[in-house]
Amino acid sequence: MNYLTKNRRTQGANEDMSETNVILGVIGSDCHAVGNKIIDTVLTGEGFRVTNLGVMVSQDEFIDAAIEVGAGAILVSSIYGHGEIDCAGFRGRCIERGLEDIVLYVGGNLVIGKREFSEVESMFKDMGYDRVFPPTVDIKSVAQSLRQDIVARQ
Amino acid sequence: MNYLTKNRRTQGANEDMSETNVILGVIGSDCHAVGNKIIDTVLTGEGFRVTNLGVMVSQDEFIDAAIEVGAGAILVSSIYGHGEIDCAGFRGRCIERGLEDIVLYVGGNLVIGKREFSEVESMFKDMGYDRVFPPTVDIKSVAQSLRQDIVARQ
Amino acid sequence: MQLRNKKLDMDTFLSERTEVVASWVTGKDVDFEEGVRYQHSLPESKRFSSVLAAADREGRTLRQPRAGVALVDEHIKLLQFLEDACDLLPSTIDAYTRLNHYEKAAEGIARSTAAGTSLLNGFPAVNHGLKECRRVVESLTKPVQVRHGTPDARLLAEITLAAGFTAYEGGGISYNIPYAKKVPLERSLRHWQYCDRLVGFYEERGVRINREPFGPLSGTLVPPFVSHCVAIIEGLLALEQGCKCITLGYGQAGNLVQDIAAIRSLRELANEYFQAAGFTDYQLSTVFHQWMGGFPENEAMAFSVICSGAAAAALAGATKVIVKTPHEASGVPTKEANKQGLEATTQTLNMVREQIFPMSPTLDQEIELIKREVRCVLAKVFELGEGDVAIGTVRAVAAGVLDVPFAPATCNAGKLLPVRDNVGAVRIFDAGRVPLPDDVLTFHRDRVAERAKAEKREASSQMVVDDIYAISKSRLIGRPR
Amino acid sequence: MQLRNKKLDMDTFLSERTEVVASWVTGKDVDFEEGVRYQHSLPESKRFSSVLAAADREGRTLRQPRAGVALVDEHIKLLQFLEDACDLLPSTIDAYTRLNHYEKAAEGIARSTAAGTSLLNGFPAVNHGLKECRRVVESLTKPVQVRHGTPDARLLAEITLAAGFTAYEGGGISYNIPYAKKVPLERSLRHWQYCDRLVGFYEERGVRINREPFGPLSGTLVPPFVSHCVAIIEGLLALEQGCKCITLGYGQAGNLVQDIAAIRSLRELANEYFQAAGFTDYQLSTVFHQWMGGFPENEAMAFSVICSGAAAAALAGATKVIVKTPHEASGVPTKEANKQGLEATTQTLNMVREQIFPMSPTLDQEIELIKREVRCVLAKVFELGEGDVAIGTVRAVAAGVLDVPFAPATCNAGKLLPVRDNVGAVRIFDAGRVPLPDDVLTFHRDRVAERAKAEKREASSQMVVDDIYAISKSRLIGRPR
Repeated sequence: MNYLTKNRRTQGANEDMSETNVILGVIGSDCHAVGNKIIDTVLTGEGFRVTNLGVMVSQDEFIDAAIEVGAGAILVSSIYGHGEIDCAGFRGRCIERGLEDIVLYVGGNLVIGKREFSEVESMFKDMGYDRVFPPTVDIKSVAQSLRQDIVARQ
Repeated sequence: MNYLTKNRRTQGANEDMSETNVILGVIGSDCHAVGNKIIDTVLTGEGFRVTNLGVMVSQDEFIDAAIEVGAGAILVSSIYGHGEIDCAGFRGRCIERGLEDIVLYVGGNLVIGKREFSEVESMFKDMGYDRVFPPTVDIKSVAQSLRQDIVARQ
Repeated sequence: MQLRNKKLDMDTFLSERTEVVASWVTGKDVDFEEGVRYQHSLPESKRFSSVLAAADREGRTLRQPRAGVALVDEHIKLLQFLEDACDLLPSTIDAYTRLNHYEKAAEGIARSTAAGTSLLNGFPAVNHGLKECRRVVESLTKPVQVRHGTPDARLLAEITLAAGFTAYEGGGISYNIPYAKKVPLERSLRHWQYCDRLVGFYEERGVRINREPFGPLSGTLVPPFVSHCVAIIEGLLALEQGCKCITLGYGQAGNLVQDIAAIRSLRELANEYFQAAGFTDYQLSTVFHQWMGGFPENEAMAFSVICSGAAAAALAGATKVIVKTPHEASGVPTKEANKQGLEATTQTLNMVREQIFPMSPTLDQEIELIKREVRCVLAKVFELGEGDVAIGTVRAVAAGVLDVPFAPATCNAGKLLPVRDNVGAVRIFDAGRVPLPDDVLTFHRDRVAERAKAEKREASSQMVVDDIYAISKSRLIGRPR
Repeated sequence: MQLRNKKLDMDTFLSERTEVVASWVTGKDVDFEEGVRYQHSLPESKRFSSVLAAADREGRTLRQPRAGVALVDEHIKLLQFLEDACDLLPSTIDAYTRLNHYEKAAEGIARSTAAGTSLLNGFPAVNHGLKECRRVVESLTKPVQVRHGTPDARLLAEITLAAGFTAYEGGGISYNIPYAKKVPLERSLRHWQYCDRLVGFYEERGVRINREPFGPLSGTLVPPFVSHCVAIIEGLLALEQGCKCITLGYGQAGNLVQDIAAIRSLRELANEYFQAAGFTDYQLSTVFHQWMGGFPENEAMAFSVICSGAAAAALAGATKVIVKTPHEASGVPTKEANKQGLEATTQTLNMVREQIFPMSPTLDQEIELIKREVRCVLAKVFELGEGDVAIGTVRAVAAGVLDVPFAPATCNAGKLLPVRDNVGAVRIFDAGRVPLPDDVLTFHRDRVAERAKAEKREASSQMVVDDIYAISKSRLIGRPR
């Protein structure tokens, strides 16, 4: 399933970042695959080395992959509304398993129902996520924050 | 322009009311003609003797007609939003000209903008209208109230 | 004044002009030459005709709201709020100004100032005068049209055109019969010759002003041929006075095939008649009005009516669409509701604009039907006018040859009675005195009979009343329940 | 267990059943005979198949929302709130139940109770069990369907069918490839044979349960022939197990002609294949899903997308339409937003249902194209299965002959790449290993090339990505700006 990555690295590649590993996946029992493929394509195009775990990824699968490739960040997607359950305790689990400083992003339709994004953002920041994104976020701007946050943590 | 009245008195005619004169018209500089024609048809069908002044009727034209035919009620429509200006002082004018007891109804889109109907209703009741109707009112139910109110005033 | 379809000569125009500008105090500020200079100073992006021409080239449908409030600053804020969501701006004029009741408009302004909210249903441009109108034009980046409903719109035209408005809606028939009660048709036609001539003078000085006869008329089950006849006549009258940029309009009937056929036939017929009258140097475009009849109160349902009109406009290939709002059933909308109507329309246009409604025998038949009806009626208009379309119009309306359903004007016969057929197209139930050929009348009768049979009732005026309220009650066709 | 398309025999079914009902504690309450009696006690008005049959006779399009929350009382309130605005009710099952994670669903119920609001994206029917599910059915007056996305939906079927739900969505392909990551296709097909056989047992006892394969698949630019192939295969598999009432689905693509051609060809093709397989005694209907891809955040714009789907459903003559809400971009909607989607849909259906989209060469061509594509692919499926459509399906998916774009399942090739053409129809950019004839591939290539030329860029994966997000960004076609 590589057609969307055909054009990878053709534009906007940032050589400084080419060695920066990030883990990407859709958490929990969520099967929304389309956005995941697109995020992969864009971040790869922006010069990240993306390990894409696809859909239905558990917290431990994210952490296993991050340890394996020495990732600077984990990007968690949740589209189906169970984010409040699936994403809880992730920061604690990262710390338990030795990833104290890893950058942790989360984005998507994180809760059931239409709520003010600012409210959702606070809730997930309180859970220990560094940044929280709505489903409409421009992925290139995510890439920019990601670069800065990873550098700042190192 | 009598096609809409072809079927008059064929149904629902109430003989008790057949001698009850009412005045109908669209007040002010309002040219909305369609609803006016329909109200005429329905009230006539319900047994009222309707003097329909059509669109763009002044307060004095309503009163002149009411005096001329000895009407029991004046039904004022306003669709274009200027009701607040056009309808003010009508009750006072009726009293001045000797129509102390005439039933005064008003209906339509009476104000500019979408406002709570209850608020609009109070405003127009304060102006001295006996009943106030939204544009969606069922004309047959208006006819029913009209009957009761005219009898009560006599 | 004797009405004829002939370009007004300069002397007649100028002597009339003296009266017009003296008819209200703000008239004295208008200087035609200075108005021409001001119009020339406007950028191309604020010129209606240029934006229309570009859209026509690209096959795009432009979005235009209706909007107008009593006070200038509030009016500017309203239009600025809508500007990003549309392509063309309006200034909808209040109902008092439309009847030249400038004193009442003044009272409305005063009461609105006192109330802190608009108590008028539009922008009283004449009362505000030249400078304040220019402030409106200068506060915006898109072209602005005057939209109203004024039988005698001469002073309004003088003020707004000198103030930099670049389009002017209306016409001697379309702003009389649906908007007035007792204005003689000769008089409104003559007054609109003045407006058209004024636009012609601007044109001669290199300033193109768009002219748009009001298409939907009474907005209530108007058969396409009726509004097409009026549109073409008003186009011919405007061209005669030197207007060069004409937008002809049509109000959504609700049956998609009929609506597409209407816009396509309108453009073709207009070119046919304009060219037959010897006009070749003109710019023609079309406007599709979203449903002009009663709306559902429920806003979700109102969005559906709005979107159906937007889709029909795009599939028909209209140059612009006039947009309704989810508050339509409640009268004048809030600015937020106004913008929502534009947003829903934008999404629909963007999802439909590249699509092509296929040609088919059914669509062809509908186009040909409208063309035959229009040609029949217009032939009679020309015959009655002994070749003069202005005179013919007055006589045709008096004779019920031109007949607008559900209009308030007493000069209008009101004998023509439309009704929907079994697929929702607007057909003729009673032709009154409109001279249509027997086979056309038979076609309409058969279609109406088909519906009557399906509904197991006779076609009657009750069926017509049911149709009038159907859309506001969430149906296209007013079937018994 | 070896997969074959053959009716499961009673022994196999019953021994499997013992395991199924033991897989979660609520399973033990299910008694098939008692379930049959309960189903027989339901009035006709609560039976999905009867309501569908009446609509099909009358040519009406029925409205069905999606809706499901964690707790029973709240779920009942939600459905009661929507009941007046629709014809058919759903119970959308939560994502944990879909993966048989009943412990997680239990946690979700507990946390929802504590939070006082649903933290699950659907109704966990298995956890609530038979009696609570019956309470749902008994609180409503309209038929209720189970809508989910469950590869192994055997226990869910046992509980909900015994509880009086009268329709069951899903299938071995359509509830695996778009919904699961690593479930082998053989396994999900086999599990759905169980569900279909259970429905068949009810049918044999005089209880008709509607079965609906999930039409839209990944909901992302799925060419009609792809979902049609899956729908027809799942229809054949269901018929084999004794199901008699089949609703085949299709998700709106956005081009009106293509959408109409899709629904019309779907019905014709299904009858063709069902009858060729020897089935004659079945009840067929169609379902049109309003746009399943990304929605605009702006609610006015979302209404436009909803209405475009409603109009296409009615013009296509679908038996029912699955309705979106203005909150779609934000995930699970409030009940008010859910109702608004239904209201906008109602208005559109009522304004379009009597209208006829004319037959035309363009529409004919589109119908014939879809039919040729489906026949090519299904011929290969039967060939690979040596006449057995279940075996053929497993092999065809493994070979990339059946290929669903943008699906999460690893068993799916994901080589087929769709893209819109210049009028917005979904065409094939890269056919992957799908065996289409050269002239069909040339047709697609030419259409895509036409668009590429108009956009002055090469067709590429970027164009595909642009198309995926186009509607949420207020365009049908993802053109460069």
